[in-house]
Amino acid sequence: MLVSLNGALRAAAGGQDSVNIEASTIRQLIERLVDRYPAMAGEVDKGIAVAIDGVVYRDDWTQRIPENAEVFLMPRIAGG
Amino acid sequence: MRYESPASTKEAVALLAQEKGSAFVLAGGTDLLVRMKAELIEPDLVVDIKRIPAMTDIRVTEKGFRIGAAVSAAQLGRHKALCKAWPGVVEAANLIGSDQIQGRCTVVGNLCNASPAADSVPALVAAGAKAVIVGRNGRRTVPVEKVITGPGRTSLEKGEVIEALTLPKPASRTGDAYLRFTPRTEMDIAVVGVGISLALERGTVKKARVCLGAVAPTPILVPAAARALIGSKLDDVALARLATACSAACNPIDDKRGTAAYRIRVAGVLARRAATIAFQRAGGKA
Amino acid sequence: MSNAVLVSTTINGDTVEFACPADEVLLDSLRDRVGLTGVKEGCGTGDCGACSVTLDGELVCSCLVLGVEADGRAIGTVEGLTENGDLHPLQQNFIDHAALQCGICTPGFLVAAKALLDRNPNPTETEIRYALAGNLCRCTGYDKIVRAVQASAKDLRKAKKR
Amino acid sequence: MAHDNSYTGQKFQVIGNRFARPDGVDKVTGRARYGADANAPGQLVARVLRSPHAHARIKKIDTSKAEKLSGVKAVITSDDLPDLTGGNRGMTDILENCMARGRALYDGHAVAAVAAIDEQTARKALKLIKVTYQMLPHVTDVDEAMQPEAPVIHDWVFTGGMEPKPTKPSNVANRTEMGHGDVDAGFAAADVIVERSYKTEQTHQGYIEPHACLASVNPDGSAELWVTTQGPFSYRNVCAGLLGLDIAKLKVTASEIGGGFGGKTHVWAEPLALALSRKANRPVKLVMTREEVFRATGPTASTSIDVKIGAKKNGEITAATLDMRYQGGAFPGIWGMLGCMTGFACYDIKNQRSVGWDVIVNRPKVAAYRAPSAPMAAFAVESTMDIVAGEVGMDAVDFRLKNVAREGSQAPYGPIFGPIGIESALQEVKKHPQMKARLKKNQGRGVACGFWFNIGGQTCVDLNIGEDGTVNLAVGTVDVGGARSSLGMIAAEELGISYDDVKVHVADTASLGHNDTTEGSRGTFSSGMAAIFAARDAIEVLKDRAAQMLDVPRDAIVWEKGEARAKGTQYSNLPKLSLREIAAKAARTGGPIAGHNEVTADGAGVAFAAHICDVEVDPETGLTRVLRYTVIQDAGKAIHPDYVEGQFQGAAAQGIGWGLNEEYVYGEDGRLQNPGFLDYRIPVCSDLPFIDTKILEVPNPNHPYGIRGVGEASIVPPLGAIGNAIANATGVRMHHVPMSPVRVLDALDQAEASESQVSAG
Repeated sequence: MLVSLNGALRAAAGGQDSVNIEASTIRQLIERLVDRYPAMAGEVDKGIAVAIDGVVYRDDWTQRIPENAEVFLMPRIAGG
Repeated sequence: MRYESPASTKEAVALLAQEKGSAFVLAGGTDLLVRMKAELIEPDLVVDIKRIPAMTDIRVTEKGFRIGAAVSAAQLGRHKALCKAWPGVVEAANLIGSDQIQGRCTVVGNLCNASPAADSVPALVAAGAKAVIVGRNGRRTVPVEKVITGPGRTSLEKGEVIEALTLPKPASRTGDAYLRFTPRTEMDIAVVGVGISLALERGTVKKARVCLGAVAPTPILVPAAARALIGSKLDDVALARLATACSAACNPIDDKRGTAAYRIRVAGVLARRAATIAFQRAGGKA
Repeated sequence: MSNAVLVSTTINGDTVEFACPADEVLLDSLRDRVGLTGVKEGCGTGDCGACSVTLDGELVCSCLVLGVEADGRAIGTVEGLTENGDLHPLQQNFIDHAALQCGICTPGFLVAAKALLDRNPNPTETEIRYALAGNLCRCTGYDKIVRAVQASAKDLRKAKKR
Repeated sequence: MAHDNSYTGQKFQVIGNRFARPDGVDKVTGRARYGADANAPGQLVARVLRSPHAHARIKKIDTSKAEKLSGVKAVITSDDLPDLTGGNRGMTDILENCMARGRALYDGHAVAAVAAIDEQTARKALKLIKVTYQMLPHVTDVDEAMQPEAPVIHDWVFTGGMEPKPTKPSNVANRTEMGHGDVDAGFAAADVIVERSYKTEQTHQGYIEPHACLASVNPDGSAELWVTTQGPFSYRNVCAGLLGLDIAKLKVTASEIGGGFGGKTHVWAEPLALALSRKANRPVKLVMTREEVFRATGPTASTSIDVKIGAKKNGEITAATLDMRYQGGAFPGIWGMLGCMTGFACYDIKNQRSVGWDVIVNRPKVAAYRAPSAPMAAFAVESTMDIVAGEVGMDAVDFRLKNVAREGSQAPYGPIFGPIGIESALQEVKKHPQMKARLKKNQGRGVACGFWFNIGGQTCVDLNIGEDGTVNLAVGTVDVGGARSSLGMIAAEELGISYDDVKVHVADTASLGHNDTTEGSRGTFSSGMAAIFAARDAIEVLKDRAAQMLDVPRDAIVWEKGEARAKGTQYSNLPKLSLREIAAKAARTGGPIAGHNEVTADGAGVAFAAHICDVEVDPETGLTRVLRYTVIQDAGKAIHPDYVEGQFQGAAAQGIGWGLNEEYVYGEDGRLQNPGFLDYRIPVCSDLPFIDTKILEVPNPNHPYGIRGVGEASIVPPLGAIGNAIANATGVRMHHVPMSPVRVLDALDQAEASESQVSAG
C-alpha cells in the first residue's frame, strides 16, 4: 500500500513524499511507520491525521484501512 | 480618593484650591475615568460639577449662548436654537463617542482634556467661542484657542475651573461646519478634524475662521486658510488655496492612527468639504 | 474598603442603598454590591457598550460613571426591562430573530435599543445603526440585531395605537 | 467510519425549522452567568503583573513589600509553578506563556500575580512588586525575525522540517511543504505567470467577554474552576497537568461564554488563578482587563506571503506556488502549516507547492482564530486569481469556475475531495442579484472564495428521560453560538418528540466523559452525531420497556414518530405507547431510561464559501465602505437556519474588520500601541450593511444528517473579496491588509505617480 506523506512528515521520512507500507488499521500503519522512521515518533506526538479515501481521521486509530485505499498522512489540525 | 459634589462654582473653586494632593474636575467623566482606570492618574480629590446649577444648563442670552460646563453633548443636540445657530459646533460635539458617551461627555471636558484630536474644539474655535474661567481671584473670559497650550495641558491655573462657554449670536448669513476623518463611521478618534465658520455678504465670504484638529500638538487656528476664502464665492480656486493653506499649516506626527503625510493631505481635503457645507449653511450659492 | 461612601439610589424603580469606595465605577457597584450581573464589562473604557444603563433616563456606560454619582438618581438596567414578568418586545424579538449568539453584548444592546425607541419610535435602518454604534457585537455582524430592533419598533408602534 | 446515510435527504420534522434557543430568556434578561458572574464565599481578587518590555531578562523579582501589604493573601511568581511537564514541549510552552520563567518574551507577558481581599488592594500590591529587568534585543516583524542578524529568541529552536537539520538555532520553528505534481513543468506550460507578494497584519478574535475564572483549590488536592472557555475538558487536563492535580479531582465548569472564535481554546491565566488559590487556600476570582486581553491572549498570526500562479490563455491554471511566513508569537506554532493546507484548496491545480514557515517573534502566543491561517493565504491567492483572470482576459468568476475544485480533485494536503460545494457556490454567485446591482463612480465589486477543513473529535453525550417524558441532553461541547438549539432539535427529531420537550445543557467535566474543545466548527457536527446515537440508544431502551408494558416479544416493537408500536396483525388491538407513557412507567419497568454515546466523530465535511462584496472608495481619503455583501456557503445540512446564517454573517463581519481596519500596531520599542477597542477597530453597527446569506446544502456523506461545520469558512473570503472590490473600484491592487485609508491612499498615490512617470517617459 502506498501511503502519501505531507508536511513535516516528509522530512521525518527522509524527504520522501510517499512510502510503501502494509497495514490494515491506522494503529498498525503508524506503528510500522515509526519502526521504520524513528523521527516520525516526534511528529506522531505532535499529532497526525490520516485520510483514507478522502475522509480525514484525527483520532480514531481503530479505523480499518481497506485494500487499495488511498491513504494520506498529514499533520493534525486545529481550528477556531 | 475623596469625592465632592458642591452646589456652587465658588465652592468647587475652594475645594480645588485647597486640595494639597492631586485634584480633578469631574464633568462627564468620559476621559477622567478612563485615565483613572489605566492608572495614569490617581486623584486625591474629584470634584463633580454636575450638581452646580450654573454649570448644568444652556442659556440663550442677548449676546448669544452660554453653555454650562457640565452640559452633556446629548443636551446640546436637543437644544433646537443652538442647533440652528451653530450646527457645526453641535455636530462636532455629537461626533464624540457613542450615544452612551454623548449622554455624559461635555464640550468643556473635551476642551480641558486638551487632546490635539478633540472633536469639539476646532468647531468651537471656528465659531469664536470663549471660556468663562472662575478662580479664587474672580472670573476671566478667554478665547477657547487660548485654553489648550499643549497635549494634555491647559492655561488653567490651580483652583481654576471653566464654568461655561459662550458662543456669540451668529451674524446673519453665517454658517459653520465640522468634519473629521476616522476609519470607522463612529467610535473613533479624529485622524484629522476641520472646523470652519464663515459669514457672507452678497454671496461673497466676508469673514472666515478655520481651525484644524489632530494635525499639531494643539488645535490650530489657520488665518492663512481664512484669507484664502475671504473675498471669494467659494470657487474652485479659493477651495484649492484653502486646501493648500490648511495642509501647509499642519505640523503632525506619525502615530497609530495615521501618518503625518496622510494628515497633511487629508486636512486639505476635509477643509474643502467643510467649507462647502458651511458656505451652503450661510446661504451661499456656488 | 477604605473611604467608603454610602449611596442611596433608585434601581429599576426600587430604592437601593450600597456603600462603595469613592473611586469605584457604577458598573462594579451594580455587579459586585447590588448583584446586578446582567450589566457586563467588555472594556471598562466606554468603547463597547456592554455595561450600558440609563442614568436619570440618559443612556450611559456604567463603566464611565462613579458609583457615588448615582446618589439620588435613578438607574435602569437590563434586569428592569421586563414588565410584570413579561418580556419587553425587544427581548422577545431578540430571541425570535436570533439576534444574539454568545449573548454577552445583549443586555447593553437591549438597554441602548430601548433608549433609541423611547425617543424615536420609527427609526430608519441608518438611525438604528448609528444609535447602536456604541455597542460592539463580535458574533452577529449586527444583521439580525438591526432586524430585531426594526421588528420591535413596529410592535411597539402597533401596541401604542391600540 | 461507516454511517447509516439513509437520513441524508430524508424529510425532517424538526430539523430545518427556526426554534427559540433554550438559553434565550436567560440571555435577554441578564440572568445568564458568564465567566465573571460567579462568586464564592471568601473569594479573593487576583491581578497579574505584566512585562512592559518586549524582551527582557528578569534578574530579580522582589515581592516582599507586596506580601506585607494588609489584605494581600498570596503572591506568586514562576517559582510557584514548578515545571511538572516532564519535558513535553507543548506543555512547557503553555506553562512559560502563563508566567515568564526568567525571561519576559513579549509586552504583556505575565511576571507575577497577587490575590488580595479586594481589587484596590490587589492593584496596590502589584505596584509594590519590584522587578529588575535586563533589556534584550527584540523583534516583532515576521520578515525581520527571519533575517540572519535578528536576535534569536529561543536557543533551543532549530528549524524543523529541514533536511539536513540546521546546526544553528533561529527564529524559524518549522518549515512545512505540501503539494503535488511538477510545478516547474506547470509553469513552463503557462502562457501567463503572475507573481505577487502580500502582507497581513495581526488581528485579535475580539470576543466581547474578557477571560475570567473563579478558581478554588482545597488542601486535599480537590479543586474547582468556573471559567469562560471553549474547552472545559482541555482546560481541566492542561491545568491539572501544570499544577500537579489529579484530573478527576479538578472539576471545570464552563460558564456561558461571551465569544471565543478560537481565543478561548487555550489556557492563559487560569493556572495562575489556581496557583493563587492553592497558595492562599481561598477561592480566587481572576478577570482580565481588555488591555490584558489584547496584550497577552490569542491574536492570530501576521504574515508575509509570496504567490505565483501560471495559466494558459484558455484560463487553465498550470501551476501555482505559495511561500508563506506566519509569526506565531513567542512560541512555535502550526500556522504556516495550516496556510499550506488551505491556500489552494478551492481550486483543482495539478501542479502546486506550498511552503509555510512558522516564525517566532516577541509578541503574544498566537491562538487559533476562526479558520486559523486560511484568511491570509486566501487573501494572497484570491487577489492573485483576479490578476491572472485579467491577464488571460476572463471574467474573474468564470476563471475561478474553470479551475474550481470538485469531487475528485486533490486537496493541497493530499486527499481527494468527496462531494463539495464550491462549484455550486460560484454558480450561485453568478446568479445572485448583487452581481447585477449598478455600480456608481468610485464603486467596485469583488468576489472571493474560501475553504476550511472543519474537525470532529472526541465527543460524549448523555440523554436522560424524565418521568414526564421530557428529555435532558447533556453535552460536553460548549455552546458559543446557539448550538444548544440545534442539538435539542436533533434529539427531538430522532426521538420523534416536540422540540419543547428537550432541554439541552452543557455539562461540567465531572458529569460527562471527555469532550474535545469546541473548535474547528465541530460543536454541532460532533455533538449532533453523538446526540443522534444517544437518542437511538435511548430508543432501544424505550422499545424494551414498551415490550414489557404490552407484553409482546421485544422484536415486535417498532419506534415511529415518538411512539412504540407492536407490529403484526396479531397485535393490532394493542395501543401505541408514547414516549411520555413509557417514561411514566419507567420505575417499574427497569428504572431510569437514558441513552448514551461516546464517539470519535471523524469524517468532518470540508466547508467552502464564496462571497460577493461591493465597496465605495473615497479617492481623496482612501476610505473604503462596504455597500453590499453576500455570503454563499455550503452547510451540508442546516439544522437551525437562523444560527447558520448567524455564523455566516458573523464570520463575514470579522473578515471585513480584518480586511479594512483591524491590526495590532507595535512601536519601535516592541510595545503594543493599541490594546483597546478604541484603537483596535472592530466594525461597529454603522460600518456594515445587511449581510445577505445563501445556505447551500451539499450533504456530508460522513454524517447521518449530512452536517458540515459552518462556523469558520466565511471568515476566509472577505479579505480577498474586499481587495478585489477595491481594485475594481480604483484600478489599484492592494497588497497589504488591513486596507486602511492610509494604505489605500498611499497605493492610489503610487499608482498615479507611476502612471505619470509612464506618460512622461
